[in-house]
Amino acid sequence: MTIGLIVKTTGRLLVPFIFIFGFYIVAHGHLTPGGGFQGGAVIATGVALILVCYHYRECMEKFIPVSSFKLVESAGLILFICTALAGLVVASGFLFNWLNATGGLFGNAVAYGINPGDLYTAGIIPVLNFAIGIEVFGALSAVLMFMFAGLKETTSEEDDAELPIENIHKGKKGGRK
Amino acid sequence: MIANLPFIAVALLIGIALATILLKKNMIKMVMGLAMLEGAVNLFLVTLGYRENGIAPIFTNAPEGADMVLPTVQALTLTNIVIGVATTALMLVLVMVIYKKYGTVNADKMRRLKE
Amino acid sequence: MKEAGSIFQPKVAIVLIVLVTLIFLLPAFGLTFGAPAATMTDQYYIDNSQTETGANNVVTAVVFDFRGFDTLGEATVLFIAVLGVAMIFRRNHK
Amino acid sequence: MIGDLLTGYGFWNPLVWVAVMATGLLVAWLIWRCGESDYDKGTEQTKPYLSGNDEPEKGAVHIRGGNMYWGFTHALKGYYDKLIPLHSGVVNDYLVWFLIGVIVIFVVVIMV
Amino acid sequence: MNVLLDNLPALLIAVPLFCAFLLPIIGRFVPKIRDAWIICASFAASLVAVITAFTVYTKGTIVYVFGAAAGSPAAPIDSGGIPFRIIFTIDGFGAFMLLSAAIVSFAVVLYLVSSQKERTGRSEFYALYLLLTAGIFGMVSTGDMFNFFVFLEINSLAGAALVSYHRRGGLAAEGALKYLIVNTVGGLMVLFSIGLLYAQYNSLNMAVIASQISLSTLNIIALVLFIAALAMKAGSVPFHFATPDAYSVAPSGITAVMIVASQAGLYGLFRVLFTLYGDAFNTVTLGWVIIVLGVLSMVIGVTMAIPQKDVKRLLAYHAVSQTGYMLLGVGVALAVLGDPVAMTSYGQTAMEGGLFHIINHAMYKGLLFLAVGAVIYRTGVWSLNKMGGLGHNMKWTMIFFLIGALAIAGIPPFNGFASKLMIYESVFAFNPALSIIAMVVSILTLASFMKVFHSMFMGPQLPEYAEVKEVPKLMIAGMVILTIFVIGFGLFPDLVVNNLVAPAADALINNSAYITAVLGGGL
Repeated sequence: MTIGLIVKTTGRLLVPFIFIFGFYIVAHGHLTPGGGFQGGAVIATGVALILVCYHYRECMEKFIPVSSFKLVESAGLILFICTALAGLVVASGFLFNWLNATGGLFGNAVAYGINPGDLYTAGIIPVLNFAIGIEVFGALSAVLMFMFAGLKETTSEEDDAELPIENIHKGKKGGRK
Repeated sequence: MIANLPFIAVALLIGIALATILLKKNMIKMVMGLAMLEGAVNLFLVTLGYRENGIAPIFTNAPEGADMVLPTVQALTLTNIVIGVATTALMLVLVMVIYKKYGTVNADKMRRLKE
Repeated sequence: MKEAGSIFQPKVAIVLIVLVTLIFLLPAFGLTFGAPAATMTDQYYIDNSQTETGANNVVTAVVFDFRGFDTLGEATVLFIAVLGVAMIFRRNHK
Repeated sequence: MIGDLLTGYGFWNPLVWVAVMATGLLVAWLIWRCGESDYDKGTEQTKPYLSGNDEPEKGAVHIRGGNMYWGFTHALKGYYDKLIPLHSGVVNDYLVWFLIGVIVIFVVVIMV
Repeated sequence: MNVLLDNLPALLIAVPLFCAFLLPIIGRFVPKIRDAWIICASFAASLVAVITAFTVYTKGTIVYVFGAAAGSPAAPIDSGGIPFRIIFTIDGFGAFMLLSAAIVSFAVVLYLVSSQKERTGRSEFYALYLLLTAGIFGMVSTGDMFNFFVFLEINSLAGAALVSYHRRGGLAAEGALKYLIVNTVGGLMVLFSIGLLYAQYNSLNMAVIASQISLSTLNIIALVLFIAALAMKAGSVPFHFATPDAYSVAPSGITAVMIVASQAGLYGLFRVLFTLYGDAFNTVTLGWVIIVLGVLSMVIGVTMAIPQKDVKRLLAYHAVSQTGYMLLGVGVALAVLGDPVAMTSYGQTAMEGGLFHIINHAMYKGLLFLAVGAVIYRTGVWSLNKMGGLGHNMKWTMIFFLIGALAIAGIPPFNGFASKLMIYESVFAFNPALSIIAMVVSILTLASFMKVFHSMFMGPQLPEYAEVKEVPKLMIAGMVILTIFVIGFGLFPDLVVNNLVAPAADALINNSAYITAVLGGGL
């Protein structure tokens, strides 16, 4: 089955906008509705659009190998846990909001009450938002690509036994009937 | 009683979801039933936090003097949605493997492990 | 081996589902929609999220600061799903 | 005393138990040593005497696991005929059992 | 150093998570150090858990607040004395479970590194293993209901994914899917109950809920859902059906850890019954519910085990049966919780017996699964009908299996006997019939293991297994660790009971201490 030119072109044009919108949702998580999960999911829909518009095998061979998404996901999680552990080192509290109201990165103080919002606030919350955004983007894309790949590929039967095949005695290959 | 309509909806959704899980033999439909059960629980959680005439708990450009709905349950729902996505993905992949090996997604035929 | 399938008749299952739905209907009599019984924790979050965390969005403050550890666990769940999918669809030969 | 585990009625001391068992084994060994030693390895004595028949093939005499408690399961046939079909292997049934459990426990806790 | 000691509960989760997050990267770029990395990571996680448990036993309950600066109280004054952050509360019972999980998980990792050497996809496998460990640690140490649910889901998902590692022609996926569906429904029911409790008390902290709980219909619904869902996680009859399916197809080492994972469900059940609902309820009824679940588990588990032909399925049914002992012992204590005279005369002992059986079961059932896995590793056969005469070539495995089998059957001087004796004698004072059932079940267990031992190891050497060798040294090492604990706990039960089990039992019985530790006597 081939996919039409209109679909391909539209998809190609839409994907950057989807990515930017997702990035906006991630970055403004502490001010407006949204956050890492939602933004990451939006970005992953861009990847899903690419997967639908182009053949998945083409995608994986040309653009984006699936294992790199796993690495992206790991990187997001490591950023999260390192930020949390840094709180342990800096202020001796795991997940302590050690950047808030310090004047440094994302460190502007906020007074109680209704305000128009300042992007440069909330301490580690934007950092964690980005970490989770990266993680969710990687995770959902990887799951989608693995499922696309799993649809077609057949796994061999060699792995049915509990040990490599050469160690099994002949004619005694295990398992129930 | 009629003011508690959301809670009744939750109960009915749980009933429909359980019926899907218990009566359908197609594994894909069972997974859909589980997703529905998850949706029912999410609805229950969100419903718990509603306050009369409340607004979303966000201070950016909020209207003056309005009550905010409870934020914790929304956070819990967010967490549960992501957990649900993960669970559903893993279950669907397992169903895919079973379909490849057994050639069926019927729960009645998926019983090589029994007794 | 005869394919007997489920040992329960569908009508048994339906009766059980109806009974369980009735149990789940009971909260509708005990709780009131729109007026939570107690709001102490949530009111604290609403009042203090801006001064303690600097976030205007209280839900984000709860998700990433007050209950940030849950978020770590939830990200871990997603990580588990990806690892599980990758492990199940792995190739046998190196 | 060291090692005493109080169990409600009395106590249990594994160290004493081990000591007693070791003494018992020692005594048994001493008694066994007093016997005559006219057993020679590798002679006719070591072969089992089966009414003059030849000793059967080694693989044939091993009782396989599935046959071991045939009598037990046969005696409880009525019980097992009911019990084993309950483990039907259908996922729907597992969840039906869960609902049954929920309803029964709910009724018990509400009623009593 | 002091920073690390102050933040032990955070490290308890952070160390395995961090190591697991790094594993895909290590597996991609430097696969050579993967085995060393997983052993070091598991050792570090176990070490942190043991140190935490030791701290709890020497200094009392640890209360750790996530996200707060060091030294800030769990329930700040400006919030009206309500803990609003996630709190880890590790008391005697939690420390006890941490100890058992730490020992088993480290012993099993040595075994797995050797037994899974030839397979692909090991980075994911080891990462999932670490996450399963983290899930168990989190479940037994958290003091927050929703956090408990999150770790329950981590536990279920990681367990299900690990079950499907050996494909076995789709059987593994079937077992994993059943396990996952059942546990997902259970987890959602737990979440619904948490929602019910939250709606009334507006708090997710266990201590706050425990201090305010009352007898109402909503609380009864929540309690019933908790009991059913957590008993399903623990694998008690009549919710046990998925347990043998999953255990029999999982890699053997993983099954040993999944025993501990199911015991974390048991932990949750006891925590809800004793600490959360405490004495607000008619505990006699609840106690009898737990006792009936326990007796059903014991009897049906062991009778289903006897006719099994698949050796791992047989062991899985024995796991169900042994879970019954724990439920019986603790259920008796729950039934007499409101009666101080009965509590001091036999309730305390029943409780200690049931809890002592938890750690004993983790040790000897882990050992049995590892030994059986070693046999399967060398022969590739699951069916007891095809085995025989393996004792000639696998002497060490035979010895370990024999020790485990004697321990599970309750033969002195191994550890199973000590805890079973405590359960028999104390339950006899409560109700003689229950005690007799427990003894009969123990005899049937012995009979069943006679069958397994005979058909696996005894008999003449079969020609098809003439070339079978002993398993690698690292696998033996994993079994040796568990054997040391089986024999050590058997020879010195008084030390274990007085120093490890009694604080756990006290922590469960005395729920006001738990509340005071978190809320500081206020409220």
